[in-house]
Amino acid sequence: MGIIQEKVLPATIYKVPGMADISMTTVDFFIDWARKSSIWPLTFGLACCAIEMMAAYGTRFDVNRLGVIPRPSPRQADLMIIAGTVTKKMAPAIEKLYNQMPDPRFVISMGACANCGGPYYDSYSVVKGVDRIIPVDLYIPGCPPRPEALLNAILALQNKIDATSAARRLAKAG
Amino acid sequence: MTAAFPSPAGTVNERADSLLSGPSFETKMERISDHEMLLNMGPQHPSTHGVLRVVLKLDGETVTGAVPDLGYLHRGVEKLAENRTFGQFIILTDRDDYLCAMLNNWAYCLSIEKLLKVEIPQRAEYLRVIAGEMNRIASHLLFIGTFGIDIGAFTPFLYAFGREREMILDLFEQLCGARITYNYVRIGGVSNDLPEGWVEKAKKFVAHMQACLKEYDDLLSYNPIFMDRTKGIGVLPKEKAIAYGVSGPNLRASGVPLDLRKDAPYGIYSKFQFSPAVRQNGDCWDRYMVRRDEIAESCKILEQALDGIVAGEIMGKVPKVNLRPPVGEAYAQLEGARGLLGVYIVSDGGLSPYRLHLRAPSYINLATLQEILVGWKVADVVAILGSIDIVLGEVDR
Amino acid sequence: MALGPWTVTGPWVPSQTSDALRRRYTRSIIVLAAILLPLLGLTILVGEPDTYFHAALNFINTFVASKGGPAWIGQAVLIIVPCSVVLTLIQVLPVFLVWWEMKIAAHIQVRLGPMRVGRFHGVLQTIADGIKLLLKEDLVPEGADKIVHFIAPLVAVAPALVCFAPIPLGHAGLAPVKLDVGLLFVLGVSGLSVIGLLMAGWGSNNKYSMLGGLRAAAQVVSYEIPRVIALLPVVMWAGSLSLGQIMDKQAGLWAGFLPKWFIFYPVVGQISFIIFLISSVAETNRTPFDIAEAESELTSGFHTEYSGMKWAMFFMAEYAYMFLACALGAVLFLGGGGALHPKLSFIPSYVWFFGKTFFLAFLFILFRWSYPRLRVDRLMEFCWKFLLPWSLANVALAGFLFLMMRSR
Amino acid sequence: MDKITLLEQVRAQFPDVMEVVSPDPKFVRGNDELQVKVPSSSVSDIASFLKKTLKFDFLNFMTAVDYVKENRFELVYHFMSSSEPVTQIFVKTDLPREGEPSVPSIAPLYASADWQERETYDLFGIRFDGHPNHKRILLWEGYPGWPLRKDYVHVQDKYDNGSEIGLPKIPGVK
Repeated sequence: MGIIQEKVLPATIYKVPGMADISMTTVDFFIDWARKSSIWPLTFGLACCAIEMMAAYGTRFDVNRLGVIPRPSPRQADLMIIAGTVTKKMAPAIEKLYNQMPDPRFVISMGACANCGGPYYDSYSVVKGVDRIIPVDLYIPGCPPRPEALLNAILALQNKIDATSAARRLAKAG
Repeated sequence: MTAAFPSPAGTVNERADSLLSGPSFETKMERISDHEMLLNMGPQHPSTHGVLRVVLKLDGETVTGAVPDLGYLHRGVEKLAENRTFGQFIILTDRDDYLCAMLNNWAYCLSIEKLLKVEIPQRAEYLRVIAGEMNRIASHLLFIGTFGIDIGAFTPFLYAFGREREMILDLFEQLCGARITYNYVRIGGVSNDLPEGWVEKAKKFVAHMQACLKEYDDLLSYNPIFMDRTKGIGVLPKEKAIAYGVSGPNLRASGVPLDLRKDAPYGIYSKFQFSPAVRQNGDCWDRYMVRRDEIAESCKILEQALDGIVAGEIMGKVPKVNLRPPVGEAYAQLEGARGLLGVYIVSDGGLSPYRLHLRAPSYINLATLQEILVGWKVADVVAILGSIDIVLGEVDR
Repeated sequence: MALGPWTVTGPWVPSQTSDALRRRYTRSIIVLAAILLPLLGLTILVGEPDTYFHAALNFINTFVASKGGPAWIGQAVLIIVPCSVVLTLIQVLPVFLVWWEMKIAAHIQVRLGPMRVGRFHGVLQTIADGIKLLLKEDLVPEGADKIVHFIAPLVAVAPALVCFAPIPLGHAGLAPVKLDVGLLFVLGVSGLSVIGLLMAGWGSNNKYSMLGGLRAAAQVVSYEIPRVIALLPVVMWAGSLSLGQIMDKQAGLWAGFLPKWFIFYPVVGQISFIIFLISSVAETNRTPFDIAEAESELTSGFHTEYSGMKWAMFFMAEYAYMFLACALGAVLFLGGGGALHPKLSFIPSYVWFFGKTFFLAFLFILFRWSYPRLRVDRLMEFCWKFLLPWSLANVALAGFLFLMMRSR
Repeated sequence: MDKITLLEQVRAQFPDVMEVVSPDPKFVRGNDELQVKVPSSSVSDIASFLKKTLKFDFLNFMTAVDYVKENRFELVYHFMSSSEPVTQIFVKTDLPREGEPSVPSIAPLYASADWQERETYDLFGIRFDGHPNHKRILLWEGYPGWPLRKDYVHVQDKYDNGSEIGLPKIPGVK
């Protein structure tokens, strides 16, 4: 069921077919705006996609324009980009890192290896997709995906964050 | 006297064993004494260049023992090779050492061509040299960037990695369509020819690169703090380097002038004049300077190759589909960005190799870590690990 | 010098052709001037803020007297208003400084820095970061020393706010509290925050934080000494510890054009300024001395285990201390508040003060993004074997010069 | 030092060493360096002889090949001399497949053999007697089986639940 989202400041009215209109107050709007415009990923690269992630932090495809600052410690990060092949030996470490991150956290699975095992689909020591271990918000196809794809993913994540308050209200109302 | 009062969680050694008994961890380290502590530079650490775990035994800030724990990126490439046709496996060599994929492709194709005894057209040899040397420059540029970050200087990373390397990736994109995993060198030749105007752009890049080297010198190489952090640190003596089988820039930094492009020239390297960069005292600064000089040498080779490129075919007479090399075995190696990159193939006449072994220079260079780290500070651990320049995809294969 | 990044393969995006660039640079200079010049004109029109404040104070006193109210209301207003102004200033300034550092770092590194948040060059970036950090889950690591973990950010931030009391934010009258031992007070209180770093290191039950905390304690304590000794010649020549009087001593000109700032004193001024600058960079844990939160070695040093607002308080303390060090440098060495030349004194004093302080802050930021990091023991060696002897020699030289100048 | 003189010197010291000649006439050997077959018990003696007298001080690589049909493992050692890398020598030995195949370790002689032998043990299950730290290096301790053996059957674990992990055969390959 499509949610028609009308952004009319200060309140955004969501028209859900078959339900009363849900209006989101300006506080929600600012909370979403703040979370959306400062996403801090964890510097956590596994394999070749990590090089493309570093290129995205570089001069040409600067993700810092969107307010993205890579943080070394999981405590201060709210986005984990799984860039590379997830092996069975690395899986417990990834779970631990995911649990160490404070709550509003998101996961982007970058590259074919993290999505579904990629070119190593039949290897004995590769986990076929990181969504078997941790919940994933966004998948980026490609092996390795171009830095523009990562930029596009971050924009898509921002749209998703934009709708989190509305979704929470819908869950309460629905 | 050390065990006068047991610490809360049992004696220190029990705690050490509990930490050390991680999944596949070996306890080569002698027993831990009371005033020492185990620091786990775990799989996720800003400066382990990927998923390498090193457990350090620290006495205050000085390292008294270091045991690397590998396998966090072990994808079993050698097993997969037995299930890929000869042409399909090229993409896995790209992802093996993802910083210089061209040289990996070339090493794999070199060893199959030894089996097939096929004759490579001259233009394909030139294209391979050009692509290989440019990829070597790109790999060394990333080394300069990440080594600067390990020592604490962020800006050289953005110049070397973000600006110069992007130019090389542009050129590669125009050449073979990909930025990191090129799949360009094929068995018997190369996949596609130079687009027009590419040679001029490459020449302009080589000139720009030589100007940039001067800029890195002012910013990083001769910066007193950088030299203070790297000169005389983590010395790898010549005999130990040879005993450990170290190869490439790490070996040449310890004074052994072993460079396959010069000593056992493969392809058409005998045509080019260049001198391998060799330094004598094998510390972090020398390993950095050897790689920096190698960029200058690669620029010289590129200039000569770009001038001397000949017209002609780019692919030898090799069947495109179900290529079945004769029964036999072959081992070919070339000078990778990190060392001697070798591929040993045993073929039983079938569509896919019977056995394939990759001689990964990073894996063998990393073994020296246990010895050079002892006695240095925690800050030096990062510098030494960075100066060995490993790629985890190649270490764990 | 290396050419621009697009020399080889042509411009990456249409806006990077050379004439498009030339147009863009001239347009941005015009926009910058269009923003700053009217602002400067406005400050000149408004003039000194404390004239309005005194007028309002007199009005309140007369009004209270006419109503027969108690006399202490005037005194209370005299204390509360300046302190509240300075407190809000200290909360707002790190917000600006963080954005400013991100932009300078980006432009040093041939990239753009925050652009999208807040439409125009990411001006609302730090505000967005602040709100997001407020809403993060507040994690306390298991097995951590809960109370110490909780109090550590407080102990780190509180001294940073208190230290701004005696600093004259323009001419001597603009100091919130006119302490005649102002310099001693600032140096003493700013030394307290190292306890916060140590508590953070110990309280988070994490070996990396412990290492970071110990390193921070060793570094800040040992760089305190050359910093204080470097300020001795200034106090000797100014004859007083109160920042206002030190600043007034620097009024006037030498040989018609050189302002009588301490930095221009023959040899002593330059040496003590340089030593003060280096040890202030070390005090604020910034590169090349940021071994406490060394990103590449200790993940992020003593604040590894802090998330959300507690981490933001450490971050704010760091930037408040950086601003404090720049303010001290401006007041003690560059005659904070004093004009470059008496003819230019129509520009109000607080514009001069903030101009000099932001110039020094720009230097701090420049250091951070162009220098690698020193190793721990080399850093200590540099302090004890190089800075300390030189600062002592500097004091001796200052004494000798002072006698020579006084006797003539 | 060309092949023949090298072979004489080796045979002078170890008479039961003979050059490897493949019975199959169509067998193509890519490299023309000397290849010698040695009995598995005398590997470390040959290695010390090569290192001390013949100045082969650089162990380039060592690995194993699993010939299932001939029911034997073949260990391949490749020695080089660092002064002139053109002179190389391949040393091969055969090991029975069943029981506990073991061979004396040359780690005390060549430090580069330390990790390469551990990797061969990890992936093939060949024991190296006298190795200073004989443990798995890439996979974890409790890993069932030796992956690179031809008859390796993959045991499904919690990360492979359901997905067909057996290595799919390429159509048309016998």
